[in-house]
Amino acid sequence: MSKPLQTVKSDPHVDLSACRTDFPVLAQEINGEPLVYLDSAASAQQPESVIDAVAEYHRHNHANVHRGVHTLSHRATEAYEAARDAIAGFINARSRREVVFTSGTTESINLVAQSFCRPGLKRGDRILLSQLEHHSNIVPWQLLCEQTGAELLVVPIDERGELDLVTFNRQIESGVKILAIAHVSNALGTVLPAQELIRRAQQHGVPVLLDGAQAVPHMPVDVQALDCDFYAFSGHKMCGPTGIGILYAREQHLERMPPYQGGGDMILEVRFEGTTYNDLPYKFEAGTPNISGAIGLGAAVRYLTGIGMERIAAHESELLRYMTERLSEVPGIRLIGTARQKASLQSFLLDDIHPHDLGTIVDHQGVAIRTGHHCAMPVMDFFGVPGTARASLALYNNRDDVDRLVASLTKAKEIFGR
Amino acid sequence: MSKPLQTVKSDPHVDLSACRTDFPVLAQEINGEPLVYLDSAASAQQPESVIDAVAEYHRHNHANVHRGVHTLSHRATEAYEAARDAIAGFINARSRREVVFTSGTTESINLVAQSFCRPGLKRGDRILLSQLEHHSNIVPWQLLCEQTGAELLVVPIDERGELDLVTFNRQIESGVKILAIAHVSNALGTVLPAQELIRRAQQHGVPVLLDGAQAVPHMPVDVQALDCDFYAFSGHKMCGPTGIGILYAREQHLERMPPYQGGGDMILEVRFEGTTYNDLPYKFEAGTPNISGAIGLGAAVRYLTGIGMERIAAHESELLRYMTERLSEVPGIRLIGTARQKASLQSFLLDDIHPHDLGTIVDHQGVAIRTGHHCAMPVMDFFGVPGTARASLALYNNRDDVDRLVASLTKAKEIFGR
Amino acid sequence: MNRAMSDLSTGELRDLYRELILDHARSPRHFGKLPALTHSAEGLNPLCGDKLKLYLQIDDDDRISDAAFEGSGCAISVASASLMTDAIIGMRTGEALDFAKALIGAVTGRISSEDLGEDSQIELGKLQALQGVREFPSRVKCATLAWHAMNSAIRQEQRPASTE
Amino acid sequence: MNRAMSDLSTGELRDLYRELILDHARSPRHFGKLPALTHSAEGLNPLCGDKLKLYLQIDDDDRISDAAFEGSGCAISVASASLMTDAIIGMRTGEALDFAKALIGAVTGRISSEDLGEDSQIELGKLQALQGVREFPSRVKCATLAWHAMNSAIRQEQRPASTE
Ligand SMILES: Cc1ncc(COP(=O)(O)O)c(C=O)c1O
Ligand SMILES: Cc1ncc(COP(=O)(O)O)c(C=O)c1O
Repeated sequence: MSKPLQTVKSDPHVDLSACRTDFPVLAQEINGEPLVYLDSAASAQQPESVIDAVAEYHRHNHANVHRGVHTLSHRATEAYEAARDAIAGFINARSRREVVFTSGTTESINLVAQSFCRPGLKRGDRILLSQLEHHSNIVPWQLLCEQTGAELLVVPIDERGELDLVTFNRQIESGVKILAIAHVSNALGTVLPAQELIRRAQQHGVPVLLDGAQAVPHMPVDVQALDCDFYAFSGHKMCGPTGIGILYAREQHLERMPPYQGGGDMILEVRFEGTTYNDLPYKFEAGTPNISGAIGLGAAVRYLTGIGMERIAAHESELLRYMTERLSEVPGIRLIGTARQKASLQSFLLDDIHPHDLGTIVDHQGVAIRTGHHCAMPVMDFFGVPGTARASLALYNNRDDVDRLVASLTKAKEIFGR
Repeated sequence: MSKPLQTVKSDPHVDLSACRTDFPVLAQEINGEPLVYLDSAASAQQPESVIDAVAEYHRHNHANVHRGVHTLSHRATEAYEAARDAIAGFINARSRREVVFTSGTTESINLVAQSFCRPGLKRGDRILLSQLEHHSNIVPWQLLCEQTGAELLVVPIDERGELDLVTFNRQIESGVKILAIAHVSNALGTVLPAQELIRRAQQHGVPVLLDGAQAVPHMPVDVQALDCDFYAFSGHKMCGPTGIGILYAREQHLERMPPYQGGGDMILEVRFEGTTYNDLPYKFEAGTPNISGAIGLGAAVRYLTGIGMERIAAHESELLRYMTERLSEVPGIRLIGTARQKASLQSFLLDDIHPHDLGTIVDHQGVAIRTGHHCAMPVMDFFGVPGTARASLALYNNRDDVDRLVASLTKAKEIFGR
Repeated sequence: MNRAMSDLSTGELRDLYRELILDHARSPRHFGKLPALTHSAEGLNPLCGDKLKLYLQIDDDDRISDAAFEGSGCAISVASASLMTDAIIGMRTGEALDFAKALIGAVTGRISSEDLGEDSQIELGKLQALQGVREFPSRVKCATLAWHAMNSAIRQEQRPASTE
Repeated sequence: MNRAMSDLSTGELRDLYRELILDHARSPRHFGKLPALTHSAEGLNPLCGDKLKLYLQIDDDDRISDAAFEGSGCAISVASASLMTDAIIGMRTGEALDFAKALIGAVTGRISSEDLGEDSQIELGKLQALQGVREFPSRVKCATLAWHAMNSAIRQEQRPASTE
């Protein structure tokens, strides 16, 4: 699906410039300037191959899955299940039975909170999160606490945006029932030491959910190597469709968990006196699934695999280094999130210009960045800021994009008379 | 979006023949025969305008919604919210605040079970369903019963597939907490007397959820005229995308209900000490929504409105009459579901040919029907059959499709040597 | 009816619904309970609602001395169960499991029956009749349901075998 | 930097960030608490995290005798709150509500300021400076936040006013 890559720069392994034209949305002007899209952490763009896979599915093969003998239904089922296989391979799941389609990271986390945790939770039980979580990895646990009387324990972060491991090591020993933590922070870009956290948690018998929404698009992820219990991510952050996401979970957990939602497809047999649930992963996929979303996500995985996640990671880390360097040179800038291990994005503030104003001014020059709390208010609280501006990268970005960003910041300073 | 309609047959109001070419999937051969798609009750096909709306969105306007100041984010948000407005208008909701995007009928029903019912439910409380429900309107209530000790009460049906109103009238007086019932049965085609059921329920202060998955695609639905408390339906059954559906709910209920899932977008403010939920309908839309799904559903609604639901209903009811007539003439056929008020589909059995074999044989002649239990096992139990064959109609079907179905049944009899 | 049906591809259908299959579907052998059963399993095909209970009587010698089944299903799944029970009575469990593997391989197209003959010495015999299913991928699960159930029964698994 | 920025459309930006707006954003008037408040409301803009508390002192005569606000927000929302408090002190609540309606209409583009002058006798005065927002639809919510809060405060609503 990915075009053959030309080698124009020195390191052939990180030159992804040929990919850019795969993304039709990038070929447009915004406010008279060519679009610079630096908001992939909120949602990434789709290559033509993904857009086409979805459209072609509807032009030729659509029908409901799993329950039909006719040709279209068979084709739809095959395509849907092939997408699952592609995704299982992409994250190196032991088996396709461990790969549950959800509507996104948010639903994946809610599913774990409600089906895995809720039944066994008692008043006073503890759930361990960190200060840098996205709201989607906070609010489901708050709802669970309200429902059960359990309590949240929060691993602090430091000024760089790194986890306070000393405190973590104490907290993980205090009898927590689950550790639910980001793999990569969406507000700060911090890459958490997942391997180490998981090892620690295992020593104390604590199951671990990783929120991988910001990791999967930017680096190779291997759930077996990580050895986590649950791993959640979203299609739309990895060049796939909205409305589709994945919960990876160890088979032994899924076997024991009650279903999350009830409906068609997740049962083998329904009687009013009682119901037999379907096999994995179907027990957790109630109702008609997001068939075209799954197929689109399968196409996205094939696209990313075609380029290679190693190369994407190398490209982005080189570009992030460049971006951080260029931003640092802007007078009056304050970088938020300066962890030693970082991926794909940089938050910042400029003078006392409110991020929201900054967003408008750079957008006016065709540069799309996100501004605000990034659904991570506790991070904003920690840094004592109402929000930040955040420039986030994907495989299709290049140095020119970074230069355009920096130039647009200069304009902001001008408008605000600094 | 719909092409100008030619008037070739006698009644100009029910001739939808020009629409057929709007659906690219229909222009193909299956096993060497032009496709006859009679499985729209499982999932309907999309007109080009819907396929395009989704692709164009991704080619030009995609970004995450609600949280961005840049141009693409603004465009995406406008398109997403315009879809909500279109849908609110389509079902005549009082306000857009009452229109919640979900992943489908199944999630809509689970949401009501968990957020509206679960908090107040006690052991022994009763939930009233009917014998003809789809599993998606049974299993969520069974899960709820397991969780709370509540009990299911089931309104029986008769040999025609009509509701036993005498029993219903007794049951609704017995202190039930909610009536959750289909508007149209997906296995039998029965149109339930919704207005009357709701009036009765209201007399006894019982809130009503209508499962409208099979109603919305086939007739004008007006939630204010129905005066129901909740109305659930799916995009993919009404020429829209998979992975998107609607829960309509009275504002006063939504105001009081706790959120169903936690995540981004459904909150105003997150602190570890507590969280303020967002306004309606956002309180119930956690996480990045299915943006392209919503936009596709908006396009579907515009397509259907362009033709007119009255005309679609008239066309389909005329075609259903023809189909029932033609099927009745086939020797050895047994029609299942012969209610006086019916919509859009007919279940049947032929001789002692198992429906599954029938499905294969007619598929081999290009005719797509669904066979099996149609996620309505209690209906199959009632009729004492393992499953049925079901031919279901949509606006794009015509008499030729019916004729092809009937011819393919003759072939089945031949193969099975009858 | 305003267009004639082509008979072009009836051949494939006839190949699926051979006389032997239709005969076993209409008059399944070993249909019913087994008074002295030692092993049993349920097979469910959520796709079409096929449902069968398989009963085995396995003697101390690890030999299947009797087999029977009950339930309802399409022609393919009933014929397959009927042919299977016919075939496995008298086999040792190990043999029956190998046989199941070969059959499943043959109908899914992963093993051709010729390969089979040479490699594994397993002769499908009458069961070759089930191979028509290969051209009907959505029906493979029907043909294999009984065989999955046999697997579960011999291995004494608790859950219903499902073809998903 | 390998391409020059065009200055084509800086005009619109200058129109949004007029001197008056920047001045009020930098030095907001009536910023702080109100010791003798009678009414208050919170305004939240989930889009960007703008957050303000509005305090009103309404006398028996239904007249807004004092107003103040606290909170944090972008230049547009702070300037809007500052200009608003300046403007409404001395108004009767009914007048203030009408004024809010007019302002919201003007910045959303639903009412032009000329129409307004003739129809309703409401003079936006300095607040015309906020009209630059019209060309920036994603910023309309910032400009109207304080006004929604005023609405809630006068109507004594419990929930934070939100612009969603
Ligand atoms: C009557 C009825 N209710 C509920 C559903 C479930 O809808 P979905 O699978 O789209 O959630 C369906 C369709 O499968 C249906 O026909
Ligand atoms: C770290 C992180 N977790 C969770 C989410 C939620 O993902 P979604 O909105 O796709 O459910 C996001 C993105 O918004 C994220 O960045």
